[in-house]
Parts: sequence; structure tokens; C-alpha cells
Amino acid sequence: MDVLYFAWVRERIGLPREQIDTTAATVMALIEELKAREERYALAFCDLKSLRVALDQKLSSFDAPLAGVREVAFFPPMTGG
Amino acid sequence: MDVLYFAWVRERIGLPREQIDTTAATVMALIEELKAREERYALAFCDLKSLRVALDQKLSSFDAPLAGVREVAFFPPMTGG
Amino acid sequence: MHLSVQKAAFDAGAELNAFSAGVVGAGAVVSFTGIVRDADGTLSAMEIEHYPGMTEAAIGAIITQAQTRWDLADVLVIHRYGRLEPGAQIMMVATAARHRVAAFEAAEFLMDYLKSRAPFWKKEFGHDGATWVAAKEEDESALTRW
Amino acid sequence: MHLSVQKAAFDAGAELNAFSAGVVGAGAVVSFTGIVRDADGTLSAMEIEHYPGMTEAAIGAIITQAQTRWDLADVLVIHRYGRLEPGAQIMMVATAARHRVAAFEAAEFLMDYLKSRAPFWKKEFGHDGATWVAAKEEDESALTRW
Repeated sequence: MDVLYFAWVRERIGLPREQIDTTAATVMALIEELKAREERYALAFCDLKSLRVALDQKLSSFDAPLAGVREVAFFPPMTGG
Repeated sequence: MDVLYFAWVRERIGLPREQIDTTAATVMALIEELKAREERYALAFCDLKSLRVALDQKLSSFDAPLAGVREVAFFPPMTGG
Repeated sequence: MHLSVQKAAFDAGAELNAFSAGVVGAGAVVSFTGIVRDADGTLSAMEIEHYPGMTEAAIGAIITQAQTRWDLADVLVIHRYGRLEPGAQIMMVATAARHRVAAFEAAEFLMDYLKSRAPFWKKEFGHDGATWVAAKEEDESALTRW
Repeated sequence: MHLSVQKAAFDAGAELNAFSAGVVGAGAVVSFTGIVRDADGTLSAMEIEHYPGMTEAAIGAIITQAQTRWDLADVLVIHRYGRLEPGAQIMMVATAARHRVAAFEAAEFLMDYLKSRAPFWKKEFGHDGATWVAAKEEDESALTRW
């Protein structure tokens, strides 16, 4: 599964994307798995209120299932326009 | 006093402006005076709801006094933009 | 503040660029362009009559009202009169402000007031002759929101 | 429909003219241009990051929503990414419709959604370093009016 990071999430984790082999059933389970990995992940995911997730490039929610998903992206609330 | 006519008011009366010597105290009195003059004026002023008046180039009302006014203009509701 | 009541055509893009270039500190520029629309394929031309002198004063007063109400970096109004073919640009409004909401609201305010408070009258020439465009009830009631 | 997510600068006036020229039957064209604003004189540059692929899809979906909701003759969205200096144009939206209300409302709708539903992130570089622009509460609540 491709996992992408943008903006300060990318900066905290230190890379823009990585391939992750996971059996996590939901986005939330994936987040917990990542947080347990290393300090920098724990830091990036410490405040879920200021985080957004997209599954296969569509905005989604933390309790969404990951079955069949190829690309997960984490980023802060968007500031376009 | 200069009296100006625009759009279909101008067309019904047949001229864009004229000089009128009047002792009419209000716009309404001037209108009555003009209506009494000739058919074309009666026709132009027959429906006051679809008429607007400006005194010295400011939108005004039919009961406004004419004392000190130099320019009176009659026209239909505006359709700019 | 830029205000022009003119017979000549104008270049909306060039006007927008010149307007934006002259603005300092604005984060948002909104423009509106009004175009002669041939609603049912029968319009051959439109003629716009206006009241020289009062037109400039009335538009100036509308702009002042907008500037009082919103914190605007600048305002532009161009309005043509005379004969216009379908597809021709009739008029243009532009507003610049720090934030988008003020720029949008001020532009809509200007348009609503120009529609029924600036002394212009439109006459349409079609296959069956000429008719003066009637003021719309909705244009008058649009003013109540401000 | 014209949608471009690009690094290069664009000419808002030329875009507006090309957009208007391509529109048939519209009486109203509204444009919005967003400019990098140096709010307190300390901004040296802004960097806009985006999510290639999702950006185009998200903006495309927002445009489709606008087209469903209003009867639009055409829609244009240009949004830049990369490094931008103060005064530079960030993005542009244009809408064309028969009447002014639809053109204005659709442009505001597009702006409100682009602000917080298109995957762009702004970072500001100033004298004291760099900070990511925080999403504003008011931008999120602006969506509730639609």
C-alpha cells in the first residue's frame, strides 16, 4: 500500500511517501500501527483533529476500511484558493 | 427650469428637453400642468408608478418641492448593468 | 477609484490587469462583465441611453457607498452607452479587497445598484421592432438584501 | 470547462478574455483572482504544495457540483503550486451564466470549496522562518451556506 504525506505531516515524518505492508483493517488501525513504530510518526499523528485522510485520492474518514485501497494520504486541513 | 425626458418618456413627448416657466410648487403640480397642456404629455405621464423623477440629477419623489431646482428629469425605472 | 461612462468598447482583460496591477495589499480581485445577450435569437442590437452628468454622479455615489461598507483597496466601474451588438460587452465592475468575501459582496452590491439606480435605459431592436427593456421586479427587490 | 493546475504564472486578463470569447449566450461573466498578500510586510515568499492527481480530481468534482447547481455556460479554474512571491497571482476562477446571480453564486461556491476541499497547502516564508498556513474556522463554516 502506498502511503503519502503532505505539508507538515510530510515534514514531521521526513518523507513524502512510502510503501507499507499492513494488515490494518481501518485507517485508524493503520495510524495506531504507524504511531507505535517511531517517535516521528507518533508526533505526526498526535492530533487527529488537525489531520485529514484521503483513500485513493478521495477524502475519507478515520474509521473507513482499507480493504482494496491502494493509496492512503495523510495531510493537514487544506488551504487552497 | 430645464425639464429633461429619457427613454420612452422622451419618445412619447417627442423631445429630449425643454425650458419651462412654471410656478408649480411640487413635482406633482408640474406633472399636472404638463398633462393639461397636450395629449402627448398626458400619455407620457399617465402611469406614475412606471415613472421616476430626478431633481438636479438626484432621484427624488413626486411630492418634492421645486423651489430652487434648476433641472427636472422624468424617466422610466432604470435598466443599467 | 476608476469610473468611466463611455461609448467606446473596452478590453475587459486589459482593464482587469491594469486594475490588479494598481492595487497594493489586496488578496482578492473580483470582476463582473455584462454582455449583450441575444436571449431568443431575434435581437439585432441594443441601444443604451443615459443621463450625462447624473450617470457619473449616481455611479460615484454607489461606489462611495460600497467603499464605506467594505474595506476595499480599489473599485472600477466602466459602463457603455450607445448602440451595442449581441455579444458586445456592456459594462464591467471590479473590486479589490484583502479577503474574498468583501470583494465578492462589494461587486454584487455595485451590480445590484447599477441595475436600478444608475440612469441607463436599454432599448432592444429585433425583427418586430424596438422595445424598451422593462425594469425587473427582482432587480428592485435585490436591493433589499443590502 | 477549463481546469489547470500549474506551476507557471498566468495572465488573468488574457485568460478572462479567452474565456469570455469562448462563451455563447452568457450575459454575465464573473472572475476571481487570488493574490499572494504580504499582510504585515514580513512575507518573503509562499510555497504551495499539492497532491498531484487528487488535486485535479477534487477540483473537477467541485466544478461538476457547481454545474449541477447552477445553469452555467462555462467554468474556468486555474490554480498554481510552487514558490510564489508577494503580489503574484495564486489562482483564478471564472464563471459565465445567463444572469448575474448565478455567475456570482457559482464563483463564490467554487472559491469556498477550493479553499478547504482542494488538496493545496500553503507555507509562508518570513523573517523568522517558515510556517504552514492554518486552515481558518471561517473557511470551513463558509461551506455551510451551500
